[in-house]
Formats: sequence, structure tokens, C-alpha cells
Amino acid sequence: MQLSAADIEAIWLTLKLASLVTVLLIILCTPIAWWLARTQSWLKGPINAVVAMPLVLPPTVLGFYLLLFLGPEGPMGQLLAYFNIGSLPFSFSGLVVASMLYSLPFVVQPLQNAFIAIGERPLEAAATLRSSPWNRFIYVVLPLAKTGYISAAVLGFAHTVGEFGVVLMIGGNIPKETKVISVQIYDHVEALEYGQAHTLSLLMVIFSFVVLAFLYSIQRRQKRQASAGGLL
Amino acid sequence: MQLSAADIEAIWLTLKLASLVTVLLIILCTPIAWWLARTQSWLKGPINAVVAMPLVLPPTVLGFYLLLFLGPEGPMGQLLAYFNIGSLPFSFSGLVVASMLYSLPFVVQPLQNAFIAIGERPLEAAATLRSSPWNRFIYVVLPLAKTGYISAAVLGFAHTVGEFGVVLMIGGNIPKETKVISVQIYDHVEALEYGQAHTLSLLMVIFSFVVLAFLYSIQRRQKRQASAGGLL
Amino acid sequence: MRSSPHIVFINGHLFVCCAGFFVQYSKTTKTPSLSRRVTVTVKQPAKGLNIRVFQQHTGQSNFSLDLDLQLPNTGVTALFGPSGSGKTTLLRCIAGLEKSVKGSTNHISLNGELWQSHDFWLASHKRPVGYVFQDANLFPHLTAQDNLRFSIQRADKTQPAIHYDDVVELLNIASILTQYPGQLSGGERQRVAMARALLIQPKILLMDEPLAALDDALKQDILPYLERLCHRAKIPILYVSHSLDEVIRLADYMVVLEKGRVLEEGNTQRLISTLGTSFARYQDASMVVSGTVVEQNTEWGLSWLGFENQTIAFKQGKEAIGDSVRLRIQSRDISVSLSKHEDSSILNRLTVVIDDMEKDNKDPSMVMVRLLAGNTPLLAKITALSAHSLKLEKGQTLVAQIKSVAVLS
Amino acid sequence: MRSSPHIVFINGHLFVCCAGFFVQYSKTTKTPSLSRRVTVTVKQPAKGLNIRVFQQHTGQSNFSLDLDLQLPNTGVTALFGPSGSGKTTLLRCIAGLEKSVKGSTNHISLNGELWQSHDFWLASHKRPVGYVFQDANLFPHLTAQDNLRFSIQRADKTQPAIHYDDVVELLNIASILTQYPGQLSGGERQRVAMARALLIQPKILLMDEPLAALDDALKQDILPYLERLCHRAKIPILYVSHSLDEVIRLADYMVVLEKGRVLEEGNTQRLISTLGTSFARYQDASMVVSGTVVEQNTEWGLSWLGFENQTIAFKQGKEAIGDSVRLRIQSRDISVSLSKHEDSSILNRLTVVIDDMEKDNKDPSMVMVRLLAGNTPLLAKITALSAHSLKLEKGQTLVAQIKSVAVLS
Amino acid sequence: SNISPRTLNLAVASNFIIPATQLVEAFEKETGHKVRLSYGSSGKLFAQIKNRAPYDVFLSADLEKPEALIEEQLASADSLVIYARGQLVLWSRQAGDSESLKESLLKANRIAIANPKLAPYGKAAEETLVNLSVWEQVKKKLVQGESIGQTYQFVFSGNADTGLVAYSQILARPFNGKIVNIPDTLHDTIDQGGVILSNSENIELAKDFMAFLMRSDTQSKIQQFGYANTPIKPADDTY
Ligand SMILES: Nc1ncnc2c1ncn2[C@@H]1O[C@H](COP(=O)(O)OP(=O)(O)OP(=O)(O)O)[C@@H](O)[C@H]1O
Ligand SMILES: Nc1ncnc2c1ncn2[C@@H]1O[C@H](COP(=O)(O)OP(=O)(O)OP(=O)(O)O)[C@@H](O)[C@H]1O
Ligand code: MOO
Ligand SMILES: [Mg+2]
Ligand SMILES: [Mg+2]
Repeated sequence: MQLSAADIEAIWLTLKLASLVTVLLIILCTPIAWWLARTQSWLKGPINAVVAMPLVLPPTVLGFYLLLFLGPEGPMGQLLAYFNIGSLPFSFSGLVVASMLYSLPFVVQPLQNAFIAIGERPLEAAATLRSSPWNRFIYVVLPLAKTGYISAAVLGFAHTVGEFGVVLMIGGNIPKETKVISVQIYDHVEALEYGQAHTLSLLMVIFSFVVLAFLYSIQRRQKRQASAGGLL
Repeated sequence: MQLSAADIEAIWLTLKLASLVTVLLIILCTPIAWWLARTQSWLKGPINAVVAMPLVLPPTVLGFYLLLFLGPEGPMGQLLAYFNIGSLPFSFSGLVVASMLYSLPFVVQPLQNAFIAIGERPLEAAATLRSSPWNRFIYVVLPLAKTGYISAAVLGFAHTVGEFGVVLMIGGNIPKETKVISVQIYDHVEALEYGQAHTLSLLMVIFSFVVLAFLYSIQRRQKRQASAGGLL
Repeated sequence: MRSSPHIVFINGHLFVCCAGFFVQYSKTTKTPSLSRRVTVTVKQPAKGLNIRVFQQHTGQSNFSLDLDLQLPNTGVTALFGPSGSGKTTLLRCIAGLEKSVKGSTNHISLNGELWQSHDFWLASHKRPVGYVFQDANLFPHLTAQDNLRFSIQRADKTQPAIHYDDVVELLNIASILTQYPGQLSGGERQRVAMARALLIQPKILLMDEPLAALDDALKQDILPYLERLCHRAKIPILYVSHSLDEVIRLADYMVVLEKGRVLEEGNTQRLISTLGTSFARYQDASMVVSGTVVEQNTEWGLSWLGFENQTIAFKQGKEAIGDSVRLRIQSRDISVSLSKHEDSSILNRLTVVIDDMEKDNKDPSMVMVRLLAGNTPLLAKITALSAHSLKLEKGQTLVAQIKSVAVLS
Repeated sequence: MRSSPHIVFINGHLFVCCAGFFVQYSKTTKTPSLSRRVTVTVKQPAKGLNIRVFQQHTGQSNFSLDLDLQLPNTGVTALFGPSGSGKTTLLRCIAGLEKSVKGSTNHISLNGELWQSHDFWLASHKRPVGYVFQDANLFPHLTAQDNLRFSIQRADKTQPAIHYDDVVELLNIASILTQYPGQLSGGERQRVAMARALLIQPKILLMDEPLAALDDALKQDILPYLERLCHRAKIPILYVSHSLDEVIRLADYMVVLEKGRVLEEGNTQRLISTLGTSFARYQDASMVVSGTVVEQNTEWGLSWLGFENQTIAFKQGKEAIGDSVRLRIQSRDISVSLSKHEDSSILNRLTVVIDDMEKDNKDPSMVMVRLLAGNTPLLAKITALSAHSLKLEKGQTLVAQIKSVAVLS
Repeated sequence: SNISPRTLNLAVASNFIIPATQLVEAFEKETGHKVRLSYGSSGKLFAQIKNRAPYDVFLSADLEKPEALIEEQLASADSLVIYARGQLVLWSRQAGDSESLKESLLKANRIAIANPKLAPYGKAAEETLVNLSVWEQVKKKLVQGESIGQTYQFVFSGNADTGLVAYSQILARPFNGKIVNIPDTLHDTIDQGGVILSNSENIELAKDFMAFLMRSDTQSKIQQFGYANTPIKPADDTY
């Protein structure tokens, strides 16, 4: 099992991308999911649906529209240019943005469900114990939503690792910059370099398995407590 | 906005595929998620990780391995041939199997979390009311896990609709048989028929939006009750 | 203790209810009784509820439940004991909600029907219990009405002894039936839970402090109904309560738990009348007097109970002349005097003999005096100073003045 | 009603506690009292807890809470009322857990500090309350210990009147601190919840039936502690209870709710002693006698309270000669006779005058007799037959025999 | 013909989608048989064929893949044809009129090419850049599309100002900017090969189609779509 320098670069880039995207998504989706879990507004249904939208378009097609949207002639591209912010396509930042968009629903959903499951009661108890809304969130909501956060992280991470169509489109397959491992494996397969594809795939599967099994073992420990300490 | 016959065929096929896959996945994942939610076995972490595995490989690559696995020389292909069951690749059934595999984690996760959130108490109450395990599941678990089921259905459905890499690989892009709308849009884009691609994409987005907004409005109604009738 | 008439009577009463022998085995008090004493072995489950469990929770707690009980198959059996003594755990074991500890020789059977043994396990949903949980535990996704419907649909249709309308009316829940559990007050939830457990038409009712969240007035309404109901339906009730008052009022038989072990067990009356039992810590010891109604006066709203050539006046109820009635007399309501005082508002003045006297360890200012009115024992709690100044001693004949009286059944 | 000395005394006692005028407004009883009567307007929040709320739940329920209360800023105020009468809802409003109904002129303030008005809303976490929920409501992800720690870390450090060790010892929770709420029994959970609410060092304690799940013995331990604690810390307690006994024992002031409205409100003693109030439905009316300790006898474990030239013997406690003491005397414990009987075990025989007599509507066999020992009113519940045969009438002088007595403070 | 209509399954490389649909229409009209078109990248189609995809004819974007299939006896050797020869052009969105090819490339901010590993147009593009001796200068400015279709989209969306795309694409849509033809001399020919697959159940019909494809009227139609003149048969020395 020999890995080429390009393979190793791709692995490194993938880890960087997936970790960054997961962290950013968790941060970004927390308020969205919280709002969706608590609001009574009629906007809830539509916004929930919008969150799931990136899913229904084929990734490459989504990538195409992203290209149009972010490109120099697209509305977002012009906005960014107006503020003198570098263009996103064909850059690592572009990959991050695109991956975040595409993995958004997988992070919002578990968080939202976890927040719903917590209910009002523990928050009320905390409020009477001088815990401000922010403090409540940190010390009551977060620990109680741990399972949801782990699910969200797992789905977000795994999906970003495997994500490919959008990346291919928005990334432009630039080594060290946007050529992630999924693209690398794809190239191997398309180029009939099956041996290399097998090696890389295996590596990726093993690595991901270890990461996920670790994440889940945390969840399992947490679950034991939760079931024992379940809401009265 | 003119849709070609091929477009309409693709739309029809997509709906058939996505609905079927969603229904089958919900059925298949219910016991898996239930087991994962309740077991104390050490297998739980690993199996949870395995369920998420399909995510980490790029869809085309996953399709490629499925092709190898299900193909005439693959272990599964030979098994199927031995029992005289038609081969799966390049058939609608094959698409169904592949889509199910790929969308599995999106259905298992929300169900599993929903089952965990229910806890033991309502089940105990039902048990003392002569409700058999099966009956409990139907009349207590299912309604209490409604939010989870809706999430699962939304993610499963949307992901199958947009899913594309696996489908292209395992399905072979055969009109009426395996050429779903995502592939059709992709083809339009590849053929530089951007107008048609826009039309189809728009249609798909609107349609999915309506479906999802509807699903979520159910969830919202349900949520209102749940929060009001929250576990004591 | 002699096999005194009142015990005969109580057992007689029990015989009537059981339509069979009341098997009773008292580990702690070791009192022989008229009832046939059976040393129960595992292989030979007797009538009534047989329980032998050893139960430990997983996790930190070093609590274990370890007991061997044979409970009557009729009437109310109270489970009494301090918080954390294992009352809920015991009910859960009986309902099949706690898993057996491995290798334990647990055994649970009701009227000879085996529910659980070392190699057998009847699933919860096959045990004909009605369970009222300590925290109501209603289905949150169903309205109160649908919670009841859930129960009705699964009820044992062969013995529909409990009627929907009765239960709803009694528990006063008609107006809240459309609400979800989250929209109910604590007491309302508990009442719906009680209705739900009754409507499953159980063969035994397990109630975990069902009345703790209810006000006195509601308790007064519900308690007698529960008593009658279970009497009529011939279903035994296992009733967890913290209130000795409730226990005395309701329970024929009682089990006192502490730290997962049986501290005392036996007929409620006998247990409570035994001086020096664990009840010293509870204020209100009381005794039961059984007899027949010999006189009634509707103008004054009073009936008189005749027993052993004496009478006790009590508030008239539905009883008729000739009926058997049990009265509860609390020790704090009895005072003694050396002579009968006709000019006092205390109507009941019984001639009694001092059987025994004991100082209250916890409260040196009081003595508990055990009196015999004929063969019927009574307890009087008086100040040590009075006992001294009246020069009370064993065998002395006195007048027991009884201020108020509660009718039991 | 005359402004009789006992009222003066009780109010005097209250004055002492309040260190100010006790503002009291009684809608229903309309009894003038010595305390300065203030008709409170919104703009002018007075000392103590001022509450005016109109609250409706969204959804099916047609329940609404609509009341206007001025509660003392010291001592225990009981919220009493049947299940579903709005007690929990009221506590939640005070704690800021229920959202204001739109357009309502709600007003809540404590000691002049505004918490809520039509255009102001102090967030829950800024209201210095300690809240004991009816269902404990512990954090399920934290052990008992960490639940307490959560509270301690957020406690008001400027007035640390309540000490961890005291609370843990009193509530007897040391052995279960490492367990998660799901591993605790019902009573254990409730005790941890109580400890948690105390350790936040609140300025007012809201307790929703905190003792309902506890056994009598534990109640006996906890109640006096609570009383002392709140007295010492000068924090008022709003205490929801179903038990009139508990209320009488604990509460200086009480509010009776029914269907979301105030049915009666006022000083506990006065409310309960008023014949014909809503308490007819509750068995145990009682009265308080206040006085000073005039004699003690350690051999017999008794103390004597002197009041208006008479004495009452009671169980000796920690009081010393000269101390002010309040005794509670239940109506069921008083019998009357035309002469003093020295040969009875009843120690206390007071000379009294019949002030009033009233038939009990619910129980025609009984009459409630209001007696005056000097100016101190007492209630005796006796049979109508006795009242008739002793030819009792207003103004008659009698002997009141008091069997047992409870010390209040 | 009186024979009952049959269905021919065609696997076609994505870059040939536009001509294929029109040719097939003509073929169907002519013969009364049906043709089902499946598109995909050549690599994908190759993998599918290796796993017995039910195709009769494979029209690849290159010559290597059909040859590999023949080697593995998955396609008949004598059916191999070069049905089209691709033409590479430089599409520059803001180039001035006077600039040379080299100047345009050097001036560009971003140059889109197809992935040389996957697409023959990509390989040709790389050769061109090397032969123009600008490879080192432009390497950093390259973005690669998975297919020639994606390469086109990069330029179309304006994200790349310059791209080396297929002439057939330029003819398919109106475009902004300037087109410069890349002489064949700068790269190997982009020969697109087609074969009949061994497990075809419609060998006869497939042969008919191949004959139709290589007919001179069809070939001239293909040229109208932007492909260059092609030899009738590949040189025998290719393998
Ligand atoms: N799931 C559990 N895991 C560990 N320990 C437990 C668990 N459930 C209960 N316990 C412990 O077992 C003991 C008995 O609990 P149980 O609920 O039976 O008490 P109880 O008699 O019903 O008390 P209460 O009157 O307060 O409801 C307690 O000390 C409690 O801490
Ligand atoms: N969230 C809610 N939505 C609708 N109705 C509610 C809600 N919460 C309470 N109610 C109703 O309001 C009334 C008062 O409830 P509350 O909980 O204040 O009663 P309570 O006096 O505390 O009773 P309990 O002694 O039984 O606890 C009840 O009739 C109840 O059904
Ligand atoms: O159709 Mo291709 O093989 O992507 O040039
Ligand atoms: Mg319990
Ligand atoms: Mg309440």
C-alpha cells in the first residue's frame, strides 16, 4: 500500500476541510436549530424546508448553480467583489462554503430534534436558579443535547468527507487547495487506476470508522447516564 | 417552460424511486435504530459507525464498489445468480438497493435519537396496560417518535431525490429504468442545455419545497402537542 | 397474645372476603393466629400474592430489596416505610418492570398463578395488574380521554367490574378530559392515572401514593370509593402511602419496609396495637373495635355500636341496625378517668381494665396505656403526670372517655 | 369581631417579624383588623409581596387565574385549595415562568422591587426566588450533588444565610448525592429539589407541595427546620399544601384559592376560627393560644403556658420560663363539661364562656362551639346530642377539657 | 423492414450528447428501430461495461477504453471505429482581437481545462500548453473540470476567464468572448472510438448502427457539430 504525495496531500486537505466545516456548521446551525425548535412562527415550516433544499439537487448541479451565484457575474460574487473580498470559487474558502451549504440539513436536523426533546422543564428549573438564557444554554441545553450534537457532528463530518459533486464543481480540482480525497479517489476510478482507488478507499473507510466509533462511544456513555437520569 | 417526454419520464421515475426508497428505509431502519437506541452491547458503537460508513465514500466511488459487489463477478452478484435472481446493477431494483444503502444513515440517525428521547417511562405505563411489545411500539413509540420519523423521511426522501453519483454508476443512465431526474438534469448540464436544466431544477426545488413544507407542517402541529403534553 | 374474639372477628371478616383461608406468615411479630399458618416454599404457591424477591439496582446505589412476603388476596395491603425504603421498587418487581437479578431465586405468584420464578418470567403486559405510578406517567401524546381509552381498549372484558362513568364522576375529571397531560395540574394528572389503572379491570391494583397530590376533601371522596370498589370487585390493592392515617383507614394488612427489608408485617390492627413496634415514631396509633349496630337516632345523627356489653356512639352513616361495623379509635382521643362524668360532652365512657402501660421512649412526657374493654384492646395516650397522679396500674378498672370515633367500613 | 387581645397579640407578633406594618387586605372576610388597612393601587407597591395577575392558559382549558393579593414579607404564607385551583399557576407567575397575557395589567413586586407590570418584565433568572417544583424537576444529566452545585455556583453570595452542610444533613441526602435523579426514589428527588432551592439563597421561597412525597417522620423533622430557617433568614415562604394540618402548623397567613379566584385570605388563625368559612369541609379546625411559659417540670416533661390567668400544660421543648409560645389546639381535642373532674387523665381544664355555637352543615351530628377563655377564642367540636343534653347556650360558663396540644413555635 | 422493432442500447460519452441525440433520431426514422441513449463519462461507462452493463454499443471519448475492452474480450475487435475526432479551441472571455494564443494564455487569470487524466480533451489541452512552452507559467492558474462539460461551465459562469474547451460546445451555444482554434499539431489527435460490445443481444442492429454512424452523410453531419474529419478505420498499428 503505497500512497503518492498527491494522495497524502488530499488526505490532509480532506481532514482540514471536514473538521473545519463540521465545527463551523455546529456553530452556525445551533441558533438556526434552536429557533426552529422553539418558534411558533408560521415561517417555521418553510424555513425548515429551505434548510433541506440543498439536498434535492444533484451535487454537481448544485455546484453549477453555486458557480453561477458566487461567480463574478453572480449576485454574491459581485457583492463580495464590492467589498473587495476575494472570490470564492476555486479556493479552499469556496469549498468550505459549498460544503457547509450542502451538509447544513444533516447538522440542523439532529440539533433541532435534540432541542425539542429537552422541553421546557429543565430550562425553567435553571431560570429559577439564576441562570441567564445564555448560561442555561451552556450548562443545561448543551449537555442535554449531547446525543444530538454527536449525531450532527457525525453526519456533518462524514458527509463532508464523502461529498464530492459540489466540491468538484466549486473547487476546480486544484492540488493542495481543493483536491480533496474524494476527488482523488474519483479520479483514480475514472482513470481506471483501480488499485490506487482501492487503497485510498480502504484507508478512508478505516479512518472514518475509527473516528465515528470513537464519537459513538462518547454518545453511548452519555446515553447510559441519560436513560438512568431520564426526565422524571 | 417545456418539458420533454424524457424529462417527464425522469420525474416520474424519481418520484417512484424516492418514495419507494423512503418507505423501505423507514421500515428497515426502524428495527436497526430501535436496537441501537436500546442495546447496551459493545457492538453498538461499531455498528453505529458502520451505518454511517456509506457517507464517507464519494457517491460514484461507492457506486463503483457496489458495482463490483453486485456485479456478475462480485460475491453478491454470484449469490443472486446462484439463486436465479436477476442481477441488480442497471435495473430499477439495483437503484433502490443502492439508494437505500446511501441514504441509510439519514434515516437511522433521527429515528435512533427519537427512540432514545422517549425513554422507558411511557413504555412501562403501556406494559402495565396490557400492551404487548408490538402493540406498545405501534401505539406509544410510533406516535411519540413522530418528529423523528418526519425528519427521517425528509432526509431520506430529499437525499434520494438529489442522490446521483451512486445512481449514475449502478443504474447506468437507462431511460425509463434508471434515468432519474438528477441524472437528467446532469445530462442537460453536460449537454449545455442550460435552459432545460434550469427548468427542471426549478421544478424539482419547488416540488420538494412543497413536499417538505407539508411534512414539516405536520411536524409543527405534532410539536405543539408534544411541548404542551411533554413528559411530566 | 390470646386468640381474642376481636381477632377472630377480623379474621372472620377476612374469611368472608377471601372465600378461603387467609394465609399469613409474619416474620417479625411471630404471632400465631387463627388463620392457617403455612410456611410457604417456592414450589407451592399459596392463595394470595406470593412474593420473594432479591433486587439490586445497577449503578452506584448500594440499595437492595430482599424480602419474602405472602400477602392476602383481598382487601387493601399497605406498603409503609420511609422515603427510599424500596416501596416503589417492590411494586415495580410485582408488575414485572424490574428485571430479575441473575441467579436470584425470585418468585412471584398471584392466587397460584405463577408470574415469575427462577426459570420463568411472565411479561409485564401479561400480568393483570393496574399500576398507578408515583408520578402519574400519563402518555404525553394523548389527551386525558385518550389515555383512558388506551386502557379501556386493552381491558379484560371478561370481568368489567369497573365502569367508565363511575370512575370519571368519582375522580371528578369530566371537565379535563380533553386536555393533554402537560396541561393538567399535578392532582389532575394523578386522578387521570388512577382512572386509567382502574379501567384496565385489573386483578390486583398497585398504587404508588396515588393520593399524595390530592387535597383532603378529594381524598375523603376517593378513599371510600376505592375501598368499596376493591371490595366489590374482589381485587386486592397494594397501596403505598406515607400517611399512617391513610394506612389505618384503608389497609387490612400492612407491610413496613425499611432499607429494602421487611421491618414488620401483619394485620394492621395487630401491628399498630403492639406496643413498642416501630410505630412509636408515628403519633397516631389507633385501634379498631368491631361490633354490630344496636341503636340509631336520626335526630342526633348518631348510631351506637354494641360490643361486649358496651356501646360506642358514632356518627350515623348508611349502616342499619344489625350491621357489622368497624370503628377506629385513635390513642390520642382516649382519656381515662376514675369515675364516670355525666356532665361532660364526651359521650362515650367505657369501662375498661388496664392491660399494660409503656413509656414512650421518644416522648418521656407520655405513656401509652393498653386497655381492655372486655377482650377488645384499646390504646390511650396520656401524660405521664396524669398516669402518676391517678396512680394507674395494671389490672385497675377505669373509665375510658372517647372523644371521637371514625367509622371504618 | 372585636379587636380582641389575641388578635393584637398575633398582629404584634407579626409586627415584630415585619419590622413594619403588616399590610393586609381581605376581600372576602372584610374583617377590620388592627393592622393598617391599605387599598393598594398599582402605582403604589407596598412592602411584602404584591401580586395582581390575570393569567389564561393557551389551548382548550377554560381556566383563568385572576387575583389581587398583598402578602406579608415574612413568615409562611400558605396557598391552599383543591386540585386544579391554580396554586401552581400562581407560583409560576410569581417566578416569571408564565408569560403575561396580552393587555393585562399584571403587577408583581416584592418589597417595593418591581418584578412585573404592564410595561415591565423582570426575567425569571433575575427574580431572587427559590422554587421547589411539584415534580422536583431536577436536572437529569447531573447527579444530586451536581444539581446542588449548580445552585450554589449561582447563589446570591451577599446573603449566604443557608449552609450546605445543614441542608444536606437536615434533608438526609448525604448518602444519595452521587446518584442521578433517575436513580432516586420520589421522596429523595423531592428532598434534593428542596435543598437546591434553598441553596440559591433566595429572597422568597416558593414551594409547591414539597412534603407531599415524604413520610410523616421526615416531615416532622423538616417542617420545624424550614420554619426556623425562614424566620432566621427573614425570607418569606409561599407554600402550597393540600394538608390543612401542615398549613395550620406552618402558615401565619393563608390564601384559599378556588377555580383561580381567591376564596378567602387572611391570618391563618382568624380564617380558621371564623365559623362557617370554607373550612367546614375540612375536619380539623383549630385555634392558637399565645402566652408565656410560667412553669416547667422536667421530671414529667411538661411546661405550662400562662395566658389570661389560666395555664395549659404542654410537652416540654426547648423553651424556657418567660418565653413566648404559641400553642395550637384542635377543635376535636376539646370537650366541655359542666364541672371540673380531678380524677380524669385530662390535665388541662380551662374555665371558659360560650361565645357562639353553630351546627355543622355537612355533619348534623356535630356542633362547633366557640369558647372564650378570657379573650382567647377556642373551638370545640362536640356532638349535637351532648350540646342538647348539657343544655349548652351562649354565655354559659363551662370547663373546657383539652386532651392534647401542639406547640407551634 | 417488416422485422418487429427492436431497441438498441447506446452508451455515449458525455461530450457527444448533442450530436448523438440528433443522429439517433435519424437512425430511428430510417430503420424503425428504437435507440436508448445512456450518457456518462467514459470512465464510468467503462466500469459499467466491465460489470456487464446491458449496452450494445459504446461510443467513448477516447480510443484507449474501447481498446482495453477489446483486450478483455468485452468488445469485438473488428467493430472498432473512430467515429469522431475532437477539436480543441481556446475560449477567452475578454481577450483582445490581436492577441496570439500564447499571449491569451499568459494573460489569463484562470484557465479551465478538463482533467488530463480523465478526459481526452484534457490530455490534449495539457499537451498544447506544454508544446506552447507555457506550462510552467500557467500551471498555477489551471482549474480542472471532471469532464469537458464542467470545463465549459467554469468559463460559462465567468469563474475562469479562459478555457480550453471543445469546438462542438462552442457551436452548441451562443457565447461571449473570443475563440481561437488550436492547431492539431499542438497535441495528439482526439480520436473518439466506438465498439460493439460482446454481450450485445442485438449484434446485427448494432452493426447497422455502426454502418450508419460511419456513412459519409452521417460523418459530415458530425462535422457540422464541430468535429474534425476522421479516418474510416483506425490505423492497424494502434495495437
Ligand atoms: N434506577 C435506580 N438505580 C439505582 N438506585 C435506585 C434506582 N431506583 C431507585 N434506587 C434507589 O433504591 C432505593 C429505593 O427506591 P424506591 O423508589 O423503591 O423508594 P420508595 O420507597 O418508593 O421511596 P419514596 O417514598 O421516596 O418514593 C432508593 O434509595 C433509591 O435511591
Ligand atoms: N399548560 C396548560 N395549558 C392549559 N391548561 C392548563 C395548563 N396548565 C394548567 N392548566 C389548567 O389550569 C388549572 C390550574 O392548574 P394548576 O396546576 O395551577 O393547579 P393546582 O392548584 O396546582 O393543582 P394541583 O393541586 O392538582 O397541583 C387546571 O385546571 C389545569 O387543568
Ligand atoms: O465525456 Mo468525457 O469522457 O467526460 O470527455
Ligand atoms: Mg416511591
Ligand atoms: Mg399544582
